Amino acid sequence: MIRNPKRWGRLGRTKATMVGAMLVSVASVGLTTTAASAGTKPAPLVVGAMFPFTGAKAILSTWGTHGVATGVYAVNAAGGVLGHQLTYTYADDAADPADALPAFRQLMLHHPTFMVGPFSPTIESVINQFVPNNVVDFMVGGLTTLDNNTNPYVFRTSSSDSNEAIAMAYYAISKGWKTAVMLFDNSANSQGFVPPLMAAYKALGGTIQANEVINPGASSYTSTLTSAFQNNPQVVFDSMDSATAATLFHDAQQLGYQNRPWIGDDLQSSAKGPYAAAFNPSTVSTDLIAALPATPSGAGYTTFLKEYGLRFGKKATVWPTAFNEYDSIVIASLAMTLANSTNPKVWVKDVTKVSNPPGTMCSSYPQCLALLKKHVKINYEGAAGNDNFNQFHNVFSGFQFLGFDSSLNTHQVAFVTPAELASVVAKEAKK
Amino acid sequence: MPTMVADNISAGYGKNLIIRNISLEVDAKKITTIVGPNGAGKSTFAKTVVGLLKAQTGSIIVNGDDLTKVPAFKIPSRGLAYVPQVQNVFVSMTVQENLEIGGFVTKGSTHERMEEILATFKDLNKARHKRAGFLSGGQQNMLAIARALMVNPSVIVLDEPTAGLSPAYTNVVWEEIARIAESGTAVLVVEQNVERAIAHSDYVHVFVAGQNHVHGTRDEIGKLDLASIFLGRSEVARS
Amino acid sequence: MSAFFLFVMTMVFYVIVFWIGSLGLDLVWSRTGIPIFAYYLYVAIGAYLTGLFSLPHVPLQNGVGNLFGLDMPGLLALPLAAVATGVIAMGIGAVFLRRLRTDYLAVVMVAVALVIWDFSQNDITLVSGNTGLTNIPLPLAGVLKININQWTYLYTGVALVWALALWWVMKTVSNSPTGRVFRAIRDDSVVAATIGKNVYRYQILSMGIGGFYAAIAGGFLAQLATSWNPSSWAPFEVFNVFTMVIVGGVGSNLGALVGAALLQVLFIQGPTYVASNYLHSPTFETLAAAAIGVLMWLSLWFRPQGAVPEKLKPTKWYLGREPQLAESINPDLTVEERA
Amino acid sequence: MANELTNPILSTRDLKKSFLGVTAVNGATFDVPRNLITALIGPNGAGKTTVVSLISGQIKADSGQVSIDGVDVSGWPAHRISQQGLMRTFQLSRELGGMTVLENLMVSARRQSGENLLNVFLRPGAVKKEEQALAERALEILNRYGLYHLRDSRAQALSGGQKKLLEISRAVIADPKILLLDEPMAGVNPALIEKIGEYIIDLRNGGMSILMIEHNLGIVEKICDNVIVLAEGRTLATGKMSELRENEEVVRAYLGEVINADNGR
Amino acid sequence: MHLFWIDFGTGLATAAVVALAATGLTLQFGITNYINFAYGDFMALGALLTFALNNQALHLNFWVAAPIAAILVGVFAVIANQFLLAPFARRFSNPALTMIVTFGLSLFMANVATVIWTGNTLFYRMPISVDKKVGPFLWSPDVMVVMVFAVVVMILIHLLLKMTRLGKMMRALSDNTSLALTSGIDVRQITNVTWFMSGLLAGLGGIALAVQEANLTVTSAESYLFVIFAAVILGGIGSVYGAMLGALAIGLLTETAPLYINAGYKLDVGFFIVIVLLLFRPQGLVPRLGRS
Repeated sequence: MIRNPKRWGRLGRTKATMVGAMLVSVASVGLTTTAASAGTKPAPLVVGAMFPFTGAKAILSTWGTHGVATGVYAVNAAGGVLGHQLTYTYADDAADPADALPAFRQLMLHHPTFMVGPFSPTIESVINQFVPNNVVDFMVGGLTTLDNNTNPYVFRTSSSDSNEAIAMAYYAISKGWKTAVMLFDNSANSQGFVPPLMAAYKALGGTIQANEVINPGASSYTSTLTSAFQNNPQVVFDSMDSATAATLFHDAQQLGYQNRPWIGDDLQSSAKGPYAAAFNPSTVSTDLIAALPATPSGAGYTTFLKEYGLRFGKKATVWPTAFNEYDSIVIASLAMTLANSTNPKVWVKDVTKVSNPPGTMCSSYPQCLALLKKHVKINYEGAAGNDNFNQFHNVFSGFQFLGFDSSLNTHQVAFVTPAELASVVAKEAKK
Repeated sequence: MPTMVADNISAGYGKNLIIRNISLEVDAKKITTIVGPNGAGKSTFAKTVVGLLKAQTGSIIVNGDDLTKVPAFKIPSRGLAYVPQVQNVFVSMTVQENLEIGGFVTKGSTHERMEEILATFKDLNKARHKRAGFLSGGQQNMLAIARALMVNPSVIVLDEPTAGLSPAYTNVVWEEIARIAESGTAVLVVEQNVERAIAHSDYVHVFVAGQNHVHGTRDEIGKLDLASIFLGRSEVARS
Repeated sequence: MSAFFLFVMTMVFYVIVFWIGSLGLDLVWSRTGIPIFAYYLYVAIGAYLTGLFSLPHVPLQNGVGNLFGLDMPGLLALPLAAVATGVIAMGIGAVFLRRLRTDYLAVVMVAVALVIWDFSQNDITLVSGNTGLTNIPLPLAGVLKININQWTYLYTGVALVWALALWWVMKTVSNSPTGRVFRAIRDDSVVAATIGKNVYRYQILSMGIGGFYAAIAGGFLAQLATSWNPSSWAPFEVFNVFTMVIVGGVGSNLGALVGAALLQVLFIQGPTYVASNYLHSPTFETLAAAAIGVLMWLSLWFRPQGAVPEKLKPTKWYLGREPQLAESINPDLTVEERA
Repeated sequence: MANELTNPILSTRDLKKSFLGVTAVNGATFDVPRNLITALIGPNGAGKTTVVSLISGQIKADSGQVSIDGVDVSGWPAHRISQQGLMRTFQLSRELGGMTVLENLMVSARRQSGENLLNVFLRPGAVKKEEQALAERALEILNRYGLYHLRDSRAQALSGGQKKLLEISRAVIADPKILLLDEPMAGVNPALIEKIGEYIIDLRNGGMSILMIEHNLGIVEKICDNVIVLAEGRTLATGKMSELRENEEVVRAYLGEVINADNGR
Repeated sequence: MHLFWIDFGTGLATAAVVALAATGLTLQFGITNYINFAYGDFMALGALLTFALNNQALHLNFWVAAPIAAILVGVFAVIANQFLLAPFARRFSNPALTMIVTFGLSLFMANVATVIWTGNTLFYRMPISVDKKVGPFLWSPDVMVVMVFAVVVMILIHLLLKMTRLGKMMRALSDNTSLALTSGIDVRQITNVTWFMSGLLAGLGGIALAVQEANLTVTSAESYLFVIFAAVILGGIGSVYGAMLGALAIGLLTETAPLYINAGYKLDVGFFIVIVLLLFRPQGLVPRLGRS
């Protein structure tokens, strides 16, 4: 579900710098030092974080590192794991499969207990590394090819794009929008939406009038837009990187096509973000809508926000997916505690035991820890929602739909539950 | 005093000297011509004089002003103009623009001077808005000469101004050269066409194998058996 | 310790792969004089074909599939892909070398690479668009029942064997009369034609060999990462390989190794590691990438022959012994030299 | 002479070439006799170098024929013409600068089996032997032309005169039927001019046919058996230098008189 | 027809951007014999410096920041030529080597720019412009300003080249360097002026592109490098008026192409033109007198 903005430019070797990531990293040094200087405690456990710090997708590292830092902060604040403090180290995969492997091997030098990242689809180039190197991985990203993942060490803490696509279709139909056009850029992630969205929308009785593949980085999209909109669709489904969206939204606004709902994915959801800024200001409060996985609104999410605020300050931007990485760290810590072992071979089997029902619901690390100490079977409901892994180690969450107000802040306009998604899947099966 | 004095010039490309120890003088109102067989170093000498090639020895003095170390682009403003043998006009620009460029080295307006020159070169006047690349070869040569005259030079160096021209046009060009000399300019011509050169020149230098083989007034040179020099019987006695 | 060795092995693997890649570029650019700015395209074609050949055949369904799938053992897919790439490179050469002068050729080469890069992103039928190829099998791993770490050691060995073999081949080619013709074309293609060498044919041959080497490098990259997609490569990455060749030594087989090692270790992997682990700021990595440009300028200006210069072959090399003629110096020439 | 002319080693018929509307060669027709040294002379701009380039295939003629040893090679690419037995040198020496002097010669030799990669890998022994023999031959030639001591130098380091000799020896190793020399003596010192003249005569005596562009007509008279005069891109006269010197037309051409008034630039 | 005319209008807007940049590239190519692969980064530099002046440093009004930024790019181009490219071009006769040096410059500029401006999408501080229907076309006021500006710049360049001493010297230099030298033109100085103009126009082109795209990134102008080459080559390399015509043709072709082919390939239309033209008609459609 994470868009990987792919500019047309010299992706391979142009290194993008993330000021945000830099700050996090520098802060982490301080943290590590503090932990180490405590002295009497056992050696800290290393969390390996692998994100694209350079290249055109470098923004993702800002998201990821904020989540990791918050998770580590929260766990350490509650006393760590089995007496160990957590610490973390980074590696840069540059979102390039050819760079991912050396980055992974770099991480291994620090003997991480588990890993967070990389975002899909970079994970494809290291997915076979986790078992032999004895490292559990929690990754984020909607790539639909992972829907049937069988790798025992790999867990996905965000819902698949195929679910997100179904939710988008369900929401549109529930609003009575029966004709649609699809504008998805040519990146792997965006294109992952296309088949499930088409299938679901058709199953629910909708008609796709046009499916345009957007080539990122063009100076204008008027021709694509004019041909897509000839039959005056009721709704638009879209997903593209922010620079492309800025241009395409701008063009669509000029052509008068932003007087109907544009349902985008989570990328589009950030308040005051580039997407909202480029949308027609007079219709942005009615027509720009973004789907966001899970329900970052329950007790787990409140806890996350509190920890995030403690870690980065109350006013810090809460980056997308940060709660997923945070949840990953909490779940891993709980699994280790339950297994009473830091050996991944041992505790990997306990990941689903702490996150899935049945069990007593708990939504923060200290709370769950307290239950575990009492030998109570727990069911961690984290910042992302239920965090229940299915047999393929995928979570299957509901989706909230966000709208914007005129000052470009977000608010929830609808929520599609997992049950509703299941009903669509059932309908598709019938057809 | 001669307008231009070239003293003991040697030059060439890299270590290879093509001309050695050449000295010659050019006087105002006179046409001085350099002739010689192929490969004698005539064009090389002309290029050295105008600064396109660095002289390895010797000096070039125009009106008492030492130009030996002056960069090529400053030479025209010091009174020494040059017309190369080929590619001697800016083909993509009009006749008038070519002339304007010739006048750029002077500060003030060149308009009057241009009209003056166009009045003499009637052919060019008719074609003043035509691009130089579309002129005939002879007209191009004329234009090149006219451009060089824009600065009102003390010395003008012409490298084979009649090469490849029809006899009729050759005459026109020579008449023009004569008029330039009459107007007070010192003219140095590099020429293949020996007979015509001798007919039109005041003073002639014969270069052979990179050296100033023999020189003299028109009459003195006219008496020599130049054919033998040119066709290889170089043992012909110097006069 | 094993994590350390694995990391070192991975670096070694990359150095070996780019040595192979540099050898090919060295032949086409430094030894034949063709400004082959499309070289990274051949790396990519090699990677794609290696992946496609070793993945199973999937018939087209809704416009997606793998038409090239041969389910071939990776060890076999690699050379087969390289041969195919060599043929493609020769085809590209045959079209463009016929008509174009050096600078236009350079521009056209980049344009061709850009068109095909765009194609690789947009075309879903043949190369799966931006998703690219995933789960490219690890050659031998299945047969020997070894995990990916053991496989890394093993395959680094395989790559080294390949590299040594290709190094020997390149050495043999460049030392042969054919290599001499390549160099003659580089020095002056007009002269090469006047001494009876079919310049066009030799240039195409050089392109073909270069394409083969590029493709082997690409195939190894894809097999190592087990995946390949448009973000794995970009046409302009060719600049890194050019820098390896220029810094290492133009026209020198060992120079290619030096250049590949220098760039991979000191300018690409090293800065990434230092940036993530010590400086905690990717700025350093980015500046290292910028420094590659500066390195190339400095090298080209102060040491255009590179770290390991091209070796001249003395008479002894050809004869297998010192020549027996007495040293005779032409008196006329000494006159000449004095002049 | 007559006998030789009935069976010329090289002949051109009505060669024409113009560049951007400027006629450089305008119907050059001549025969180059066997086993003789023929000079191609003419005033500046007569099109001599262009004719040589047309014959050797560097430039494609607009029209006209060239035949070498009775084989029509019109329109052939340069390398095929060369393989037919024609070698040329250049007015401004074009050495293969990055290679050694020895290699400059070796690369020029004909019919090397090692120029086919299959042989390099399948018959390495034979190629190696061939290379040794070739190197011996090259050394012999270098010795003959006084370049032996420079055999292992980079060709670009040579002086102007040495490069001229290198060009000649590079052509000689290919054992051509006809050798085209474009101003082999231009820009070299007088002693070496003599020497080059001797070398050319030696080549003729060894059975080679030579066509050379030369400006120094003294030398032409001394060493050339036959002279072709080119002016305004066409053949003006042929004969012995001594005869031509008396030829009014040739004299006039040399002193710059234009023969064809209609051929304005 | 409605669709066609809207695309046609966009094509005109794209043509304006391409024309600015292509004119600068062709001016530079007229006096050197190599192609500057860093030209796209010169464009990006213009857009980024404008961003810096507009959003980061002085908070100047966009319309004030843009010309200052463009002039700075001009100065940068002169420095790049004087201290990097010209020395290499003098030393190595092979144009491909100089092109590799410009490749390096591109890599250097793009990465340093990334350090300074990050790889993120950036926006100018300027009011959002609302769409206007002009005849059959749809243009935003910003884009219309860019188009008018481009036309004005083209006219100014025309006047510069045709009417002024400097312009004529530049043309003379491009026509025949050695003759220019012996006609008394200070070749080095005019070369620098030409590089300045080239940089200035690159900067303006980059800014215009950012306005048309309504955003900018460090690498977004690189996409256009070969589209600009296409315009330059179409018009005949080194010919200024050819480049203007080429820009018009390329703008219209790339923007109307999606009516007939997959829109994903619209820029490839430009690349394809580069390939085909260089193969079959390297002198361009409007052949130019003088240096070929």
